[in-house]
Amino acid sequence: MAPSLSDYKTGVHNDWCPGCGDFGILNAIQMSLAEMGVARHEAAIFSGIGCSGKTAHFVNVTGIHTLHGRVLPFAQGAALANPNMRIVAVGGDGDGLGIGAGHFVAAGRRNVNMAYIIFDNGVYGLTKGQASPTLKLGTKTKSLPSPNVNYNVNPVGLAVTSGFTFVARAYSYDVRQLKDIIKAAIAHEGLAFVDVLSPCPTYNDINTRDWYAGGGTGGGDGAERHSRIYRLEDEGYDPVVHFAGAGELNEKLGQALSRSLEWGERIPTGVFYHNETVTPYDGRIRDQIRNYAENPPALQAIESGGRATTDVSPMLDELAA
Amino acid sequence: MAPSLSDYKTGVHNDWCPGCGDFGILNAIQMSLAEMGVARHEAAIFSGIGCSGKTAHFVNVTGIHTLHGRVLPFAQGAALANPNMRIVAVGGDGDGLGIGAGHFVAAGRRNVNMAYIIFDNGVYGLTKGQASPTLKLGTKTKSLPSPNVNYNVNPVGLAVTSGFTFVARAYSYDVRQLKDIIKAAIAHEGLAFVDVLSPCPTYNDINTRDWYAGGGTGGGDGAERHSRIYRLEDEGYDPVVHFAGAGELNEKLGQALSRSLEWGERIPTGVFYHNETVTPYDGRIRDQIRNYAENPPALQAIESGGRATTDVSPMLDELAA
Amino acid sequence: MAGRVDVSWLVGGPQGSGVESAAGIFSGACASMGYHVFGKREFYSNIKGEHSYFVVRASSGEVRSNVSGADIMVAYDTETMLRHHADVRGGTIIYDSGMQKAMISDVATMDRDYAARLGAELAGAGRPEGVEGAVAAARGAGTAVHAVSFRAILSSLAEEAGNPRLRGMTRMFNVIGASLSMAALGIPEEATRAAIRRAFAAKPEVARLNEMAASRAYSAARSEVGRARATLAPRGGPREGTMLAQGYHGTAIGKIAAGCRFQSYYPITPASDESVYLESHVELGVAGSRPGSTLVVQCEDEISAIGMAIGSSIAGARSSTCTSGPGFSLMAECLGWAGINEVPLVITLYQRSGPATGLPTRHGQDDLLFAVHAGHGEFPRIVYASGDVEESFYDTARCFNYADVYQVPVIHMMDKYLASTILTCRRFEASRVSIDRGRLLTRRAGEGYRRFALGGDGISERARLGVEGAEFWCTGDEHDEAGHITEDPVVRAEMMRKRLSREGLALRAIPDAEQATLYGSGEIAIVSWGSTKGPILDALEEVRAGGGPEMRFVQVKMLHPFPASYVAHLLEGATTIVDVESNYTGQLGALFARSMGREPDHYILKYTGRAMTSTELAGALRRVAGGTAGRREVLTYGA
Amino acid sequence: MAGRVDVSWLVGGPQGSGVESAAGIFSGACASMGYHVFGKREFYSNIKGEHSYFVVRASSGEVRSNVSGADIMVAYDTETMLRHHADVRGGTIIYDSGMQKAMISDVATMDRDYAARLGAELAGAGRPEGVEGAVAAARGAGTAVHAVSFRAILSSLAEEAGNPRLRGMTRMFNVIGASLSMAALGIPEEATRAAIRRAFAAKPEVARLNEMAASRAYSAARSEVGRARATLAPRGGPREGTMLAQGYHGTAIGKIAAGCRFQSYYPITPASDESVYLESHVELGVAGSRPGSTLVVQCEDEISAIGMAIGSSIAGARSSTCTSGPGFSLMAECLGWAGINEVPLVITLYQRSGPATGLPTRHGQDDLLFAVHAGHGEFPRIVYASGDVEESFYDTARCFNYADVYQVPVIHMMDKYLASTILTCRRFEASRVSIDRGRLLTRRAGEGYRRFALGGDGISERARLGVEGAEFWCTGDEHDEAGHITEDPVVRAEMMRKRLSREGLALRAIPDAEQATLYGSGEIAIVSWGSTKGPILDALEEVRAGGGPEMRFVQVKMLHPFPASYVAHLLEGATTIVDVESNYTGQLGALFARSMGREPDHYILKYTGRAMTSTELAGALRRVAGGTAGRREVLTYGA
Ligand SMILES: Cc1ncc(C[n+]2csc(CCOP(=O)(O)OP(=O)(O)O)c2C)c(N)n1
Ligand SMILES: Cc1ncc(C[n+]2csc(CCOP(=O)(O)OP(=O)(O)O)c2C)c(N)n1
Ligand code: SF4
Ligand code: SF4
Ligand SMILES: [Mg+2]
Ligand SMILES: [Mg+2]
Repeated sequence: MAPSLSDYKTGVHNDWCPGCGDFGILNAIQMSLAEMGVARHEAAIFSGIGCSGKTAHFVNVTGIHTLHGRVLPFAQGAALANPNMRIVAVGGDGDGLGIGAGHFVAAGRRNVNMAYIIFDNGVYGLTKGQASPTLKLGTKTKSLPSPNVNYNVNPVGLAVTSGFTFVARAYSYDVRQLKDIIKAAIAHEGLAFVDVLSPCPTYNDINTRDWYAGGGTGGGDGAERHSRIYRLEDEGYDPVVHFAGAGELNEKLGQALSRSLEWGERIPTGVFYHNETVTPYDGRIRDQIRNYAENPPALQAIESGGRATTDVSPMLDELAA
Repeated sequence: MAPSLSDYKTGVHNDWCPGCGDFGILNAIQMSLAEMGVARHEAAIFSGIGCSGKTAHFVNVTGIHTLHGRVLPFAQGAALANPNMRIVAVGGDGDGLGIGAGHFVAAGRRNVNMAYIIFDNGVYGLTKGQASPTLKLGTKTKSLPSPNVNYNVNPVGLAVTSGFTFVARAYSYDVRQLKDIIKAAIAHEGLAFVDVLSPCPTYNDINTRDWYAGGGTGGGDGAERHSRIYRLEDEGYDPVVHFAGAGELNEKLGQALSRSLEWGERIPTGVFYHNETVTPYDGRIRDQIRNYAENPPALQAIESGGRATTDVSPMLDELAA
Repeated sequence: MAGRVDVSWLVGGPQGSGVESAAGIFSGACASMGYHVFGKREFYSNIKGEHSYFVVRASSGEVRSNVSGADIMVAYDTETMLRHHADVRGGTIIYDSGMQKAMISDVATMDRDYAARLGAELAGAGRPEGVEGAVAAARGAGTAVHAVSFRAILSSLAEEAGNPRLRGMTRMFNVIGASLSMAALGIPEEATRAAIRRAFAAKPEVARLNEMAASRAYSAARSEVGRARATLAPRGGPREGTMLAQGYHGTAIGKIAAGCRFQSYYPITPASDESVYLESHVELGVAGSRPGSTLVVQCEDEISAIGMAIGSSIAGARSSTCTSGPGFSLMAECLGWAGINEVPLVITLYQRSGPATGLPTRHGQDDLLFAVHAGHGEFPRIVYASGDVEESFYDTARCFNYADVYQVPVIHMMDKYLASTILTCRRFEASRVSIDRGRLLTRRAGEGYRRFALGGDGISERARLGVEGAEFWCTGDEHDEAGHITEDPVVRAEMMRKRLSREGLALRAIPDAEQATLYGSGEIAIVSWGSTKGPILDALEEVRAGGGPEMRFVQVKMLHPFPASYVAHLLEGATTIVDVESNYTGQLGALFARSMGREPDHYILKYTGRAMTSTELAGALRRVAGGTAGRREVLTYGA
Repeated sequence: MAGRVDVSWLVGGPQGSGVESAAGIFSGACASMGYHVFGKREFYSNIKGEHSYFVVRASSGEVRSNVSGADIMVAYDTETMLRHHADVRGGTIIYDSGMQKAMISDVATMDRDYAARLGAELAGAGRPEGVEGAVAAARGAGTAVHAVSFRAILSSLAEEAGNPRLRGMTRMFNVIGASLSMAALGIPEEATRAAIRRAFAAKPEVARLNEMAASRAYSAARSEVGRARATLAPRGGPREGTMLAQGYHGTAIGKIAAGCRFQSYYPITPASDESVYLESHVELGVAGSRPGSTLVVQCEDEISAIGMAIGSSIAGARSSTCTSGPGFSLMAECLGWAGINEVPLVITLYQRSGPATGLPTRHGQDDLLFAVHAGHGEFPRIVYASGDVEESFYDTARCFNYADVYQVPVIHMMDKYLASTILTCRRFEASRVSIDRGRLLTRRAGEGYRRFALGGDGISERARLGVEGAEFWCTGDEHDEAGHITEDPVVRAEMMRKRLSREGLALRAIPDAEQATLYGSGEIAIVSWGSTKGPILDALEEVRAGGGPEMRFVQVKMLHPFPASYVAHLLEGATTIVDVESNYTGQLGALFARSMGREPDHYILKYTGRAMTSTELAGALRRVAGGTAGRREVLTYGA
């Protein structure tokens, strides 16, 4: 019997604030797993620490709620030890791009087969609203004593520069697009990144749902305001790197970076960059370990009747006096 | 009496390998300080851990040899506490872009007034030649048991994406250009980054001095080979962001990223990106602390005759029962 | 304690619904009347909706802790009623009648295991598993229970104000609840209204509305509640020189007074309140000098936070970082760097329950041995713990002096219990703060300045950055006198001695009175550290008042280096040693055993994430005195 | 030890000049002749040029340590001659005559303080401050000193090979030097050549040239050196079942045998050799199964290294990381996560001298207390130390079993001394390695699987990822049986008990013999841990052979939880307890004092970054026996 959406929900009480954008992301993840028919025991959600980090407890597959900033190392370790699992890493913008930025950059270089979703709300939610790395310079949310003194990190730009091979942005109130993107990210062979703009109504009173919906844009009273968010695909944007080689690659990276810098009146969502010409990490390993996929670390036989079965005599022979 | 070059040299024995590219960088730093006439007590070199980290002991200004990957936090702390000092941070590619990558990204966002120079040799020198983050995927140097399984980080691309406001690349055997770039980096108001390609003859037998000089390029026997390295300025490349605003910024970031991806036959050096339209961190602080520059943290009077002189009565009055 | 007025007041509600304001108003009113106040907050690692509560004790005498149970409780949400009704045995409960029909199963926020136990308990007593059961149980325990319609009060307010929208403003429930209870306690309406005005000083319109609500609540209380069993009669007005402080004010204002001019941090509960306070008090007046300032830097992580503080300290500023367990774990490597480079540094460590993320908003004292041993290798450090908020102000300044004088990192141990208390205490006296920067060199040195010169008492002159003729080197590698790398075994050994001898020096030079404090006397001696001080002092009084023996209490303030001989001196003649700590393993006990040649005889421990009450502690001490205590007495009071 | 052949051989030269190959050839030849071999390498944190040396002891009896001094030394660079001439008192020195005129001041690499002391010493004895002075001093001490022109040997080689470019190949000095000394020791030329062939097995051409060089050196030795005072006569050939291993082989091959299939690491001396070994032995034969493999991942830092290992362990693979102090410092937070989530994990900790970067390539045992306490909060762990390389093979497998059975992180303490030894030992017996994965669930569980089920002995079933019906949750927050966050105080307390009771369980269940080992007997008892084992055993023999008293030695292998009662049992009747450690503060002593109710009477400590020799240790022990020892006896031998 194919699992249904409700099979992917745990009974754990969700204590996010009413109106939190994260609900949309949670739904989209659950829907993605259900629509893709991923068996519950074949998936695991890894999460960081923050409001967003609690996600691992709400999705009814194995959930590993790690440490602040460390979701990528934990998740990659699991994905490498058992490449047959579907691994989805999630976490906050502070988690992934502040304390975790070093792992972010390194993960891009590795291109392990898994998906990583950042809940991007511009604040440190769970610690009461300090500026997160994605908050723009000079922004003063209600929880800050003075305007933000840091320039923002550009998640999409950082991801493409770091070597992620699938890079997208979505909006937590456009659950349909979000879900499609998450499915594509999970299906992607290699490391996929999805930056999800997710309003935090409690602490971020600048980038609110209303703001994304166009608040502050458009004319005066009565004039129709237009949503700030648009879809890249609607403008015929082609994120795909079709051929291995520098020429197209450069162009695709460049356009992704350039689009990622758009903000304010027009904010693009969709897939910015998609490159399947790069071999994922497990493919690279296969040069060293021929049967890696069939007999990965987590599933190997190492004993029989309590005795070690690995043959170390070749190593010992090398050392014979 | 103006200090001379030799004033910037300590008598400490330099134990780098013969032929190490780092010598060129060391010379260029010393020459820069001398030519700029920086007083010895007004400068400090902060360094990370690695072969490159020893630099702090060879330059005769205050030298703070920190921990692996932590040079940027230490250096920023000092620069913030006393913005009148000239702070130069240096370190290896492993140091700055591996274990230190998170600080690298965060430092870009802060844009503190100082210069950061990475000694980019593609290997972890001091720990005997493992692949560093800048080594290309699939490269097998003589010290690796199998080809590098990681994609390389792009230092210039990462720096521009992270918000560094002066981003350059140089080559340790072109000491003149290197020195000019280091001087410009030190003079820059804000955070400057210089990625210096620096051959490690001991462990990196791929990106050797000979290779940079064109080894492997050009025709067969007798054909003239051409250096792989070219200067951006020779091609009329303009790195400067002249106006605050998205249009030109996007273009300049894009061209920097695109050029930074060139590698192999043609490797650009020079200034990739230069943006003085962004207020450095100390400028941003001045909104909160009006006399920050004149009376910075490190120089403030806090006591008189052993008694505290800070007036805390306003805070206590707030709390009176 | 005869004749002493002593009332414990409890308010609870969902996170974000104003429990804190209610407690602030109650505490403010009590303090302004001249009562001593001590309150603490319990809350979940959550922003909105989970259960949060405050217990505030107001007394005519000094109070330093909470007791078990409460005399009066006000509940404006179901969970509070269900969770805390049993705390009020024989006192008064006021609750919103709107919840009357609510069942345990309606409360989504309650930990499942908790809900199960509660349900079983009510069911076991044959009572409905909901508010009605709780009411019945409370009444059964002799508690006066009053249902008041909070909504009705809101409606009448809306009418009075001519603003029908006010009917839906349930977020005024907290002020209504507080006022109802304060009326019942006999607190003059004006005292309550004045406290409300202060609480909302920044928003006069809000203040006005809330005052009106309070007024309606006072009327309702008169008709529907009457006088509570306990009362807080008017007294002479605020005590001279008394402050109503929050826990983090001690270290925050202490840092300002001590001349800390650089604070780097990464947000973490319960440490960030201190940094946020500093961030909102950036510009400072300085006698005889131009205005000063504290530069507060929010970093990308705690490694950066300690790294920046070290950089700033090298530059010459008194520098600090403030964190909690997880952040401190990340600082271990840099701590060692500060140690080998003799960098003064104060790390304020607000402990919470570990390990890992643990109970991020709950109390614990479980980082002591880690603080003493954090970082690979061997280097000198001082670990110092404050027993209460007032102490923490003066101790903060001491810590900076120790750091500067001995050129070592100092870890100042605080905890969540201290951080989330609200209390009356004596106004901090800045004039008592002395500043000793030790051998800090700010002017041109003689020829051949060597930062790490050997000889003398092992403390060499420390130049700050920018001093002409005093350039220097630092390195995390072993180094020679100039600060350059060396691997010479002889210099290595000398440098190890230079550095580590500083611990012995500190132990000898720091006055005994700063190292440990003796309270009381008796053959039974308690040894403890940090925030258990309040509960212990109150428990000792309670035991004595109940006819139990006089006991002594040695509060160890300097935990490392451990003042073994002074502590031994303070323990002379003691026959039974009782270790009291909020952790599982008895960490002070381990330090004690290591240094004193004997283990404590008893351990009184608590590790539920909730601080000890003096009541439960007194109980355990009575068992010790009566010879019925086990080796480990584990306390568990509190939801 | 009468009749025992025992020769200490010293070779030195600049880093990168082949000191290691020379030592490998010497050791190989001795081992192949049937001698026991024990050698250790000293080197700077540098790639090329700084002084490096190897002391190898070859003996007809068992050897487990170095002695102070050497019987024969070969110096092909000035620094070696200057630094070590005094080590060879009464033995033989062979040095390259090319350096005859060199002065101390010509040696840029020498630590300044060292150079100053050496100069003063030579000058004080009225000798030239250079090689000539050193030669005179050595001769004065009764040492036979032979100058040989290494260049002449090279030239004659170039002639023989008809290749004039060989004249400049000074990197063959190491083989020439080794061969000269081996000839002088009476080692048959063919043994030396065979060892050369083995050393350069991968490069036959290089091997051939080096064999030729050896041959020329043998001729030169015959004419210019003659027989050394000590000799190594031919013996019966290699001992059965003997290996010539390097220090890291024990844990590396131990991991392979134990079924560790995932190793994540970040490069660091002296730990990375282990990982590099694993990286070059990736594919593995497995009896009765398809080929296995170890996935070795080089991470971006040590936080990632431990994080990945935890992730992999959760996935079901036996997983490990290997590091040294600075890296371990960074792992503290994740360690706690593994603790609260009951994740089996082995961290191999190759200690070096701290703090901070310290002496990165030198020895130390200064991370013990940090290993025991690393990470905020309280959680169970096992800290286990191996005494020598052979032990480390079997211990590695034990550590994985402990981790799996008790579901805790295990820290396996090794050190730089162990890592950089070369030695003969018995061939590891993989058949003695048993594997116990504890309650690992790899098949469908029953209904209602709960990862952290309470009850029983506190060890619950641990599913790996991917098991149908056994989905689970982990969190660094306190959690309920399913692994979901809870802040319930009752569950908190139960979970604390569940986790921490595992330490007591391990202490009771792990056989005594695995926890501590007793050697010898006597009223004077040494307690120690880790790599001091070899020097201690050799020193005990030496004391006894010199007419001193028999002493006993308790090697504590399990440091945490501390096997107090078993150690007390082993110490019954001991009157004097002597703690021996390579650190400043006596860290085992602290654990001992805490658990045993008494402090050791004496501490024999060394913290110069150089391992103890049995000679100096025997000296200190003789002082203890003679009643002339201080409380702290500090050892300092070695450059
Ligand atoms: C090492 C460490 N430092 C700090 C914290 C405290 N902390 C908990 S959540 C959080 C930030 C959350 O922000 P973000 O990652 O953006 O997640 P959000 O709550 O916004 O979803 C911090 C700093 C921690 N848990 N661990
Ligand atoms: C926390 C920590 N991990 C590992 C090391 C070991 N280590 C010393 S230098 C180095 C890498 C050096 O590489 P790089 O930064 O590229 O500098 P280079 O030597 O190439 O100049 C490493 C890993 C360390 N000192 N500290
Ligand atoms: S604080 Fe913000 S991010 Fe966190 S749950 Fe509330 S709304 Fe969501
Ligand atoms: S190892 Fe490489 S980087 Fe290091 S000193 Fe030698 S040549 Fe330079
Ligand atoms: Mg966030
Ligand atoms: Mg490098």
